[in-house]
Amino acid sequence: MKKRFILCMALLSVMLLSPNYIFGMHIMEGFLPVGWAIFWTVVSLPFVVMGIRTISKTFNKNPNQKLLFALVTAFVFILSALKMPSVTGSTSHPTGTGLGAILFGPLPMAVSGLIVLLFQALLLAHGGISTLGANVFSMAIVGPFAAYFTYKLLKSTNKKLAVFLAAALGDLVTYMVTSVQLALAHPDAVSGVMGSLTKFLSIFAVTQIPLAIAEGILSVIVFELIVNY
Amino acid sequence: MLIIDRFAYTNKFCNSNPYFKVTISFLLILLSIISSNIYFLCLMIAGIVLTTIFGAGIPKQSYAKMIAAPAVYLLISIFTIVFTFGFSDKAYTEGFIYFKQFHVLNFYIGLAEGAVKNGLTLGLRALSGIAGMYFLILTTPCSQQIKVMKKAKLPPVFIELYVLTYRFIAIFFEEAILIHTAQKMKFGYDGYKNSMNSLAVLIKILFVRIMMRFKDMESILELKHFDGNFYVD
Amino acid sequence: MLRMEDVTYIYEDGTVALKDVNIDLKKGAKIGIVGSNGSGKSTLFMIFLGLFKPTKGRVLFNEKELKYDKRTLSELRKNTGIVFQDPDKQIFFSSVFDDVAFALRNLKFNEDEVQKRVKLAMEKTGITELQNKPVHFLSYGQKKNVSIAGVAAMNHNIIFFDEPTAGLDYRSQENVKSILENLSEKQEKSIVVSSHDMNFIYEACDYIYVLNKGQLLSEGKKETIFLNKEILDKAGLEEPFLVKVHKYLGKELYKNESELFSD
Amino acid sequence: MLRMEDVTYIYEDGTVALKDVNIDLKKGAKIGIVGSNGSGKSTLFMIFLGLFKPTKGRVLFNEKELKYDKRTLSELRKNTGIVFQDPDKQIFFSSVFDDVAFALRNLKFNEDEVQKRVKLAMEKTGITELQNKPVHFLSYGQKKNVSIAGVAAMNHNIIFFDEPTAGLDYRSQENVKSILENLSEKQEKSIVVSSHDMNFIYEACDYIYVLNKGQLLSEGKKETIFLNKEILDKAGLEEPFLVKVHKYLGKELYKNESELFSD
Repeated sequence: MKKRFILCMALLSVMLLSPNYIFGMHIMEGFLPVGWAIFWTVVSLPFVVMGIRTISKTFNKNPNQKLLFALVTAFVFILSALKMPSVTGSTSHPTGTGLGAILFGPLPMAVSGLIVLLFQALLLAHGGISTLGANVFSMAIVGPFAAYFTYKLLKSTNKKLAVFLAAALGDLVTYMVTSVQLALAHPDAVSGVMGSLTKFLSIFAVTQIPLAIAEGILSVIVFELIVNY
Repeated sequence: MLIIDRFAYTNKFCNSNPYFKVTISFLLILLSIISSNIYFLCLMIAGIVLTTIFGAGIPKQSYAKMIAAPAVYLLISIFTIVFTFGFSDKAYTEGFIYFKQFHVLNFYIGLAEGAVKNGLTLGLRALSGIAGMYFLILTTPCSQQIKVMKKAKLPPVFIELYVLTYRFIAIFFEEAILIHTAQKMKFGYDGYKNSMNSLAVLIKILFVRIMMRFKDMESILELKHFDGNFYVD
Repeated sequence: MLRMEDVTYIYEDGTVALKDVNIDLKKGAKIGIVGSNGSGKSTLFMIFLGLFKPTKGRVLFNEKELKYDKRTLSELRKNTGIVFQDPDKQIFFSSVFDDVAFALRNLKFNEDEVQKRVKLAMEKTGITELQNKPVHFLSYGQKKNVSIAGVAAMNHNIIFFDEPTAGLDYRSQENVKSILENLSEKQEKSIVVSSHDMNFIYEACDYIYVLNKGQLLSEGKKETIFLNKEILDKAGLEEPFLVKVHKYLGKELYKNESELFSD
Repeated sequence: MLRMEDVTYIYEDGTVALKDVNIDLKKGAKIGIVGSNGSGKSTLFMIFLGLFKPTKGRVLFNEKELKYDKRTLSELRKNTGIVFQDPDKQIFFSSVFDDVAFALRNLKFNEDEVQKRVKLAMEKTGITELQNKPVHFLSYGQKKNVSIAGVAAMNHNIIFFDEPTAGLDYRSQENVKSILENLSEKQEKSIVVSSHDMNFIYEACDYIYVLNKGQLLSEGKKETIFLNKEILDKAGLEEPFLVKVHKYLGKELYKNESELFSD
């Protein structure tokens, strides 16, 4: 019974598939001026440090959790490297930081997300090194938090809907943060930061809203599969 | 496993001093994001690309393919930044070298003075940064990255997780590809609905296998007298 | 029906996996591709299935050069199927029936046809009684049979088997052997088997291609190939039991063990 | 040194994996545990290693009943090691050296001793040249050797091998065979091998336990066991090649193939 419970929790979380590490959502290397690169690194750092403290405590109690943590991180990386069928014809990637969020809480996900983003940069050349801080903030901090709390809030009403919304919202929030980061760094020559934000939001809306919905649906299917397993 | 990983272990700079390679790459990336001189950036790009191809011996075609992917995204992003557009009934005209307003939804698009040069600088900066990053990832294998991380005094638990994750990525990446191929052979990715279902099944199988692996590995850790630390040399 | 001409395949990192390989699957009804690990057997299968595109050379499918567009590939895959080594990576559902039906349902066959075909495939592979058991309760050998059933249901003309006996115990091996025989003799399927188990290949195949380090070392009827110790040694392969008995103990060259022992 | 008395093991779901099994590992230097898939071989190993606690019966370690507290288990595991079938399961590091050194470092050996032991273990298993390659670039056979090196570095008195030849090609099999021989003859280790490859067991072991459906069907010197076709049939096992040659072709019963052919 207990085992089953843990499994279900884990599975639920897969479904919480939060932010979408699609190519387009990473801020690429060299795209942020040095000031903003430092700013976002400084903003993300406390979360990562707190995350490391939290997991260290868990690991002291049960060292085997290190293994599980690394396995889940590898799992999230692999999901991010898979191509998701997309309505618009472009390719995108599904992801699953929610799993870790449920197993370890959302804070450790900052660590897991940082490792995933590092490997994405180093093995797939997605994202960048100077932009790592900004990407960690949008994808490993804001996204998982959004997905985690959406799920927590809604799971008692309708599980499937909770999973769908957690995944889809996690996605959308991540892309909004990315848009803000880009707008702040590159204000429009005429209409300023707000103008730039509008541009990024509208460009991303065309590509991201269908993807967020697709990811929500995918999450629900995986959720169903695992619960029935 | 992954092609970049493969090159990192087989390139001609593979065994060179890792601290040197990482320092140089970081400096290159830093130089890229602080310079705004177009000629200097062009020179940097040429220098890094040539060193990577002829020095490290990365095949030209592979390198071109790897650069092409981010380049497409770069173009879209630059376009977004260079052009001013939106919906408004107010017409800006001052400071534009090109402006057009459509009657439909009051959509307007314009090109501001100086925007082209800004866009060009930004594009070159990004390209130069990307080339610097590629130099790093194509010449510095994971085993050397770890040495640098240790030297940089990153938290040991972070390094342990990094090492373990790398190993598990290698194991499960292969499995994911095999499952994907088997599904593809059975028409699992024909059409949108099939694709979504197959992908969900793939994720489920991977997850179940990872959990089974965790159970097995727990016992093996016990047999190997696991004391809570994964020692990295 | 399917053959490759002067095929070379080079991986992106420069590793040469195959070099100038010519293989014609029409030369035998049961073709064996033998070679040690890393000799290029898997790459060869990937090329025949249209999953890899040759760096040089070409694949001919029904005497036409294989194109890599969606339609041609789909046509190719309706005619060819593959059973991979590890059943756990190619069984996708917990219900045996659903799993065997997977490809048929993806191709939108109507449910009556699906039922009919799946039942037949389960009979042919001897798993009819297992259909209501969840897959994770089955033994490794039984899972293997399920994975074969999934391919048999498709009525492909050519079926590839990658190391079909690996990891199986004696009885399951014998079982797989008889399933293959059945598919080949009664259903008239072309069968292509890759393996480094020479005893199995000797009994199951009639025409042999020997691969070594990506190159075709030799090809020919099994009697010819397996009597040539030089070639087997070079490819790092063992002589089959029956060949040893023939060569070193002066017995006749038997086709299978029961013949030998009934003598 | 290690034996089990009347051991029964029942899984949580009620499956009886072992029933009243008696095994004494002192009966031979190279013990073979044979049986088809699902006969209980793996469970048996788990019990010997103290990972599973018998439902009934007991395990005796140095003539004392095994207790399942941390200290006793740690002591047991300093004396026993196991090489599992799938090397990927027991290799935690991408660096060959770090992986072979893992258990030693866990036991806080000083670094000089670690270096010495790891180097020796890598020599014994022939992987010294591979140490700078990441594990995922190695072939299956090479990974197998790495996993054996990890155990060899520990200098255990007893080493268990679970299906050591499964999935390996001929040359890698021969390689594993010679590593085992070396461990057993030169290092005087006790070796326990589970397998359903009878040719391998016949050449590699001297004393045999036959398992069938969780019960001990028979035990004895290998010559006795393998000449008894009734037992092998019941356990679903094949007769080894050399036994067949002896029984059906009237040759002497040779200990290994080279003896037969040099005659």
